Amino acid sequence: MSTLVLLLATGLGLGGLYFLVASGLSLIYGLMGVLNFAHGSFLTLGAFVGLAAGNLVGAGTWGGLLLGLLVGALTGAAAATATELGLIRPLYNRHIEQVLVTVGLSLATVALFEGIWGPNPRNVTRTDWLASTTDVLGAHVPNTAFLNVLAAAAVLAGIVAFLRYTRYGLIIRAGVENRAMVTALGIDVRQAFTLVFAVGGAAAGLGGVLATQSLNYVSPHMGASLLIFAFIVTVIGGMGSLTGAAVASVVVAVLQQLANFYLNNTGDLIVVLLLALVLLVRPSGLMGRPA
Amino acid sequence: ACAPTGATTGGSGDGESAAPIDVGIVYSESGPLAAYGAAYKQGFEAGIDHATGGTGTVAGHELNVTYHDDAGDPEKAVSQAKDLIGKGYQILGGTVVSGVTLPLAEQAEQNKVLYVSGPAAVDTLTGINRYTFRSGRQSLQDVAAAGTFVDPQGAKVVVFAQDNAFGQGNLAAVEGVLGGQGAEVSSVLVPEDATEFTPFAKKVLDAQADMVFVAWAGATTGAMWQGLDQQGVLDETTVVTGLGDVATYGAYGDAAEKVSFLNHYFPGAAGTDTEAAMLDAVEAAGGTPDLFTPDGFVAAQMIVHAIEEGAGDVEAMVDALEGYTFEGPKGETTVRASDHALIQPMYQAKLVKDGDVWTPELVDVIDGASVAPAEAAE
Amino acid sequence: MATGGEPVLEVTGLGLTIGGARILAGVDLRVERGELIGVIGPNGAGKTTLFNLVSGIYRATSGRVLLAGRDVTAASVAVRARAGLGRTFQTSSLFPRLSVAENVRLATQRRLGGSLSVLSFPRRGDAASAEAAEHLATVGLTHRADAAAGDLSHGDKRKLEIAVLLAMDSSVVLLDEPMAGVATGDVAGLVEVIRSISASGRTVLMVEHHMDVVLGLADRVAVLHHGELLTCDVPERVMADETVQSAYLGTTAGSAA
Amino acid sequence: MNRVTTRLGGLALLVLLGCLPLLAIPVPGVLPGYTYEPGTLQLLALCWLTAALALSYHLLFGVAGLMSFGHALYFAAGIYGLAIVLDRTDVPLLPAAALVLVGGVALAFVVGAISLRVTGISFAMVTLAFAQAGNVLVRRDQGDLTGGEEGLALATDGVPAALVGVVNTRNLYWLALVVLLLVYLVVLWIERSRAGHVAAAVRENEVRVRIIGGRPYLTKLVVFVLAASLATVVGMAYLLLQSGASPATSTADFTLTLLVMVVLGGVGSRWGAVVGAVLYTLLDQRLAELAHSEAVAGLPAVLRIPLSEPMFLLGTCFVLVVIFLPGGLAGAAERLAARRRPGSDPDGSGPAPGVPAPEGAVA
Amino acid sequence: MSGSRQARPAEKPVLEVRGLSARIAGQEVVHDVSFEVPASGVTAVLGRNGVGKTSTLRAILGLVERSGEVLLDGVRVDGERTDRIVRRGVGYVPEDREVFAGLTVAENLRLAERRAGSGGRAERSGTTAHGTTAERRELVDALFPDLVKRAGQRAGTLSGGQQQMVSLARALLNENRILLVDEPTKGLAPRIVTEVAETLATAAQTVPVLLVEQNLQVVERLAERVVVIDAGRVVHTGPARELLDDPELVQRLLGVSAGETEVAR
Ligand SMILES: Nc1ncnc2c1ncn2[C@@H]1O[C@H](COP(=O)(O)OP(=O)(O)OP(=O)(O)O)[C@@H](O)[C@H]1O
Ligand SMILES: Nc1ncnc2c1ncn2[C@@H]1O[C@H](COP(=O)(O)OP(=O)(O)OP(=O)(O)O)[C@@H](O)[C@H]1O
Ligand SMILES: CC(C)C[C@H](N)C(=O)O
Ligand SMILES: [Mg+2]
Ligand SMILES: [Mg+2]
Repeated sequence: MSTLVLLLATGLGLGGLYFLVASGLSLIYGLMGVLNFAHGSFLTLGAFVGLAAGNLVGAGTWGGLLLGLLVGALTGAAAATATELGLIRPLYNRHIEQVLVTVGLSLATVALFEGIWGPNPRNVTRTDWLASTTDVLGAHVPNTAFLNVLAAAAVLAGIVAFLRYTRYGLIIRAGVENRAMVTALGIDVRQAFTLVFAVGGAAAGLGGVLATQSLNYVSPHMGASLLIFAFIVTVIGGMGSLTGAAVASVVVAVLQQLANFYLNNTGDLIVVLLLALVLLVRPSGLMGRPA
Repeated sequence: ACAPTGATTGGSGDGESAAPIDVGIVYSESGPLAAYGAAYKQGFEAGIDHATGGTGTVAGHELNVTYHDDAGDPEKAVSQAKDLIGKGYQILGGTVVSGVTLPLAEQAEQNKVLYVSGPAAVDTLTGINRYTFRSGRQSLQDVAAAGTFVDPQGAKVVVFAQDNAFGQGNLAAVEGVLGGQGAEVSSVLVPEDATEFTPFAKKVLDAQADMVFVAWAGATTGAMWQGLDQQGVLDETTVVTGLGDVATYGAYGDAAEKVSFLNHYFPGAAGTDTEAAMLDAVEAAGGTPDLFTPDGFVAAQMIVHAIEEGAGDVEAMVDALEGYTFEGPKGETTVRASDHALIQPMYQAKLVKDGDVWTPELVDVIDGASVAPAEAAE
Repeated sequence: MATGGEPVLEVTGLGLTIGGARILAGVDLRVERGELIGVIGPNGAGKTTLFNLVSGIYRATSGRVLLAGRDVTAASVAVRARAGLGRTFQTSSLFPRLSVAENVRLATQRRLGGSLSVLSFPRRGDAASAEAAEHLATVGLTHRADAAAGDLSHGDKRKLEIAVLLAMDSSVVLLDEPMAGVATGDVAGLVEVIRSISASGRTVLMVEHHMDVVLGLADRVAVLHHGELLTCDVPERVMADETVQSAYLGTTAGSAA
Repeated sequence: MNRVTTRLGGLALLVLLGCLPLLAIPVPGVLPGYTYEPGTLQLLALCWLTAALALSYHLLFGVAGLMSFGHALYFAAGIYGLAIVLDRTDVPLLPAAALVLVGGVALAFVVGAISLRVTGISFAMVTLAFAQAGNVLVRRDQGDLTGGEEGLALATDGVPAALVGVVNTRNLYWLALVVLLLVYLVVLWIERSRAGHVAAAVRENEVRVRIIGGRPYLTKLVVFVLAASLATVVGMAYLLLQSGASPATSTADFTLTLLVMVVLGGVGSRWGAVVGAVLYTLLDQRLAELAHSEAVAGLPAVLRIPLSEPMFLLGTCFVLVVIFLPGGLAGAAERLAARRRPGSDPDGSGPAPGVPAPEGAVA
Repeated sequence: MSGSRQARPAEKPVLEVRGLSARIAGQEVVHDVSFEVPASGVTAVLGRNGVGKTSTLRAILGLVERSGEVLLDGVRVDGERTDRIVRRGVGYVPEDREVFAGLTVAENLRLAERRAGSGGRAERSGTTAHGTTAERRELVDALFPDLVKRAGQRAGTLSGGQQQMVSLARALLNENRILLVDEPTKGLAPRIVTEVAETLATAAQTVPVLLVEQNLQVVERLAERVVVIDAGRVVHTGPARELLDDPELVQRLLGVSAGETEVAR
């Protein structure tokens, strides 16, 4: 019983982590059609810079963590904005090339990070509370699981509100379909797209710092290794559907935990199977618009 | 121009009586294991210095050592090996990654050149072919060293490892070594890519083992130890693992004090004269001694010995190395003639907190013979 | 005029409901070989939907479609196409990066066989290409044969659609607003093309808002309104119908169209 | 006339490449040594095989517009398939290869039949997922078949002696060249065939293909299976060249590199794929040398760190090509050729005289 | 309304196009086009298919690569970005409708409403001859009741004609200095054609309209002036009547033979 509780709770926490990584990816992908392979790099950069800032206040303190989250988000946003302005915008309307540019960027940046911070993971000092567990029905649930779920919920609510209650949301959705026409309505659509990238990057940076708390390390490869699940979650959830991504994150993570534990470490295979299945039955994903 | 049929090594007309000898080191200068590569290289340079008495010449032959980066990629390593062999190199060394070392051993056999592998711990390398040697320890030695922490007879041993070749290899080794000594071995294997393994830590706890042997590598190490600690495994039982390089000391966090470490090497562990020489040389050259520094040093010692005995003749060099016993940095070291296993002492260690950093302390030296692997059939 | 009495296309009780919205309901239509039916109706009446159901782009939620007596209600688009059904789209749908000639060629080639074969090669000057050139000449696009289809102006794309249709040599042809966007000066020419398609014994259904064109060409006119077929009759009687007058033509009927 | 010269040129190039192992040509900075040396031949052979693989990807992506993220799966199937058959059975090389090819076709057929039910980015993701599953299986070393991350060595017993050992590198070189030629011809053949034309049409407008009675699904499946089979063949040659299998060849990253090569050369261009692949392989193998060169080591950290990371240079190169050379190298070559031939303006509708110079033109 | 057909005394033109050329995909498709649009009434751009009518409109808006001068209210705008030009008060009804298929009808319209402050000069001065935003909204609702009914439907699922309505409504919702309208009656049922023509006639009393149109009855009903384009060049400009009353000229410029405006009955 307590094992099952532990599996579910940690699965939920893992789902939160997946969503934190996927949210920005899904936002950019869903709205701009750019499958951003460099998302992992935004995340890694946010994590490194955020942690460094946090350490100035004090490693393992709440103040340090908060500052780290803020700086991480800002770093991610700045990196994403620069990417959009410098690399994506010049390739206006060439979607495949936009994807390719992000592929190139991710290759280059991971190598650069390795050059700067070395290839090896570095350990992270967490606050005492985050390093300990809470008893839930007899299971020692790591407190990072709670943090992830909370943060994921906050990010989800924040982004959805941004899209639903701001005029930018509308502009962006229209601009994805027909950029020239939005311009012809007198709207400077470029700013809106830059903003999307910035928000996506901020989510990545935030996710990066939070991920270091549960992974317990920061490394040049952490972004890339989380990215594949973010991709899967984005597609299963349905392109551009953040709630879909959220649901998919939880489903994927819990399923993965259960399969790993009870089905002889087949978590990854089961997730792949799930992806194939979902796409075959519902090509647009769980919550995507039917094509 | 038509190509000469035989391979030539360019520019050897400096009138010396003996031609220079080429030694090609293919190793991870970059890539994920660049840190291991660096330690290896520093050790190797110190070893050449030591073994040639600072002359860089062996029996009148000048040593021409070239270093090649494989970035941890077998494809690049094979290309480089072929290039070197094609250029007439008869001696290759290096590699820290098991996935690279095996194809290179294959090349050594196909082309009949001497190959002294680096730190890669994979057991299958032992006895793989006549031309391949190793300069480090192998997993079976780690496991045997772990066995010295408990009395294996009747003990319940759980292997906690990643579900990959490394983890499975360790499990097999434990089953072979400690199982052979009467231990009841079971395992908890975790998917390689998993980032969340708290439930597995609980599974380990529930197994109520006398000893838990942890074989883990990679970025998730820190989280794994936290998980074990959080679920209370470290407080309940003896947990043994291999102590890695300096960079990993921090990964254990506060769990460090609760773990018993077996160890291949840490600076200062051996206390021998050769070690002191090695440490001095490495530090003088601006390097930092680490886990795999002796592997490089020993490789140099072996290669120099091989050249001394059989320069220019691969078969003679192989013969010279088989059964060779010498004073390595870790103490007396022997190349077992039958399968080229490298018999050497191992250590028991613990980590102690020294201000903000963790430093290893020697608990015990384990005699090389007592942890020698079973002979592999060639 | 229809004479044969043998129905080439027969639609019974055809309907489509999407998410509770009734788009088309209970449409019955019998079209005989060689007939030219004009389909009219207000915007959103369901004309394009009817074409989509007949050609298989949508699956009907009720009713049946018979093509030359064969039930194709559940058949795929391609099967229907091979069974002799061709159509154009209201919004041009071509291969934008292939040349104008290649667009037509693909259709002739499919008909002449071997489209999935890796053993046969298209060649300039072979039967398929020659035929394609002929169709381009018919619609007056010869001078643009090598341009990419996506580079054509709007009106020229409409003409290319017709050329592709000719190439398919279908026995039943659905035209969705063939005249929309065609320059006034070219309308007469296209009318002749459509007339000749019809005269060659093919059956034509044509959605069109240019009443002059409809009245000049159609043997019968079908009127759709709110997803239902109001009537299908000779043009004179349809034009006299009051509902048609008020809902479709408007009070100033004829003058503005 | 033009066609004849291109063909003659191609033939001459082929002969030259075929003779390389007999010549001693140094290409400093590009090749590690003289062209007859095993190291150089190994590198060149690797280039040819990569080019062949890129060509098979070109068939998928450039011709049929299918952006797969899982093409590596069939390459790895060739490598591991042959390695396992040779390792576990006594079947000699050629029958073993035939067996593996059949297996590759079957695998491609099944995966293709499933993944082609979706299109666009979903297709990319499903293929990625399948390839990822393959990678997981390879790395897990199920049933001790694949050797996990340590890979699998080539069991040389079943392999003719002429293909084993460094002394025989030139034979492997020729083998690689033949494979490249073969793949090139097959791709050319398919592209020129009717099926190839229909595939191109499917890429442009699928609904339209259906309306004229074509079968997009079948067309795509045919191309998918053909491209995958070619990859399998290349994989088998690769096993012989490398005399070992490593799990890196089954990763999604590997497919991405293929994508990078094809784009580098120019999407839709056969020559582009070949040139892109060769260039990529050379850069990938040789940039490390530059990175460790003394010239770099002497630089200040801001320059030294990026310059000593080969992947950084490669990634940056790639980004620059995508942004500044639309159409890749092939596109650039075409533009250059067009500029050389002035007055080739097709219908003479160039700028009319008297038109003021474009000023402040915005798009 | 009947007076709208007469040419007015020369006022300052709202739009002046001088020596405009447009390039698409590296090819020049409009060459050195010049004309003016006066302060009110409809100016029709006529020509056969593919001659460059649409491209001219798009070049004015900066949606294609262009050179030459475009002056709006005497101010050169040819160096500006499209959205800037539009915010100066240019309404545009594109040829292919270009509704946002994934957005609802209501969202399509909401997006089109330029907010005060971001709008043209007139907008900033509050209520104008065109009434308030709310009044314009009412007018549009009255014109296209179908759109009110379908406010929540995704625009992509609308019928072709309904999409055309959305496209027109987007332009009419704003206060504009000029309307560029590309084949607005294409694909509309005859009744709606009449209504749209009336709407444009009303709008044209205060806002000049540059209209591309194939339907000569609509041209006859609305246009005061015509600009005829052939092969990317202006081949005729002048009062509409002058052209339409001269069958020979119509035949020569537009390829329509006498009596054929009534099309092959
Ligand atoms: N998913 C949907 N939900 C609600 N209504 C829909 C949906 N899809 C289509 N419709 C409606 O179905 C009706 C039929 O559209 P159709 O395209 O067949 O009209 P049409 O007669 O061709 O009109 P037009 O002459 O304007 O082209 C339209 O009113 C359209 O808005
Ligand atoms: N996207 C494009 N790429 C290349 N050429 C184009 C493109 N769009 C239009 N053209 C070319 O530009 C020329 C002018 O086209 P335009 O659309 O302006 O004509 P139009 O007068 O509006 O014709 P229509 O009455 O058919 O709408 C045509 O020759 C056309 O082929
Ligand atoms: C604006 C860009 C960043 C995104 C979009 N894919 C486009 O090119 O239209
Ligand atoms: Mg319609
Ligand atoms: Mg036009």
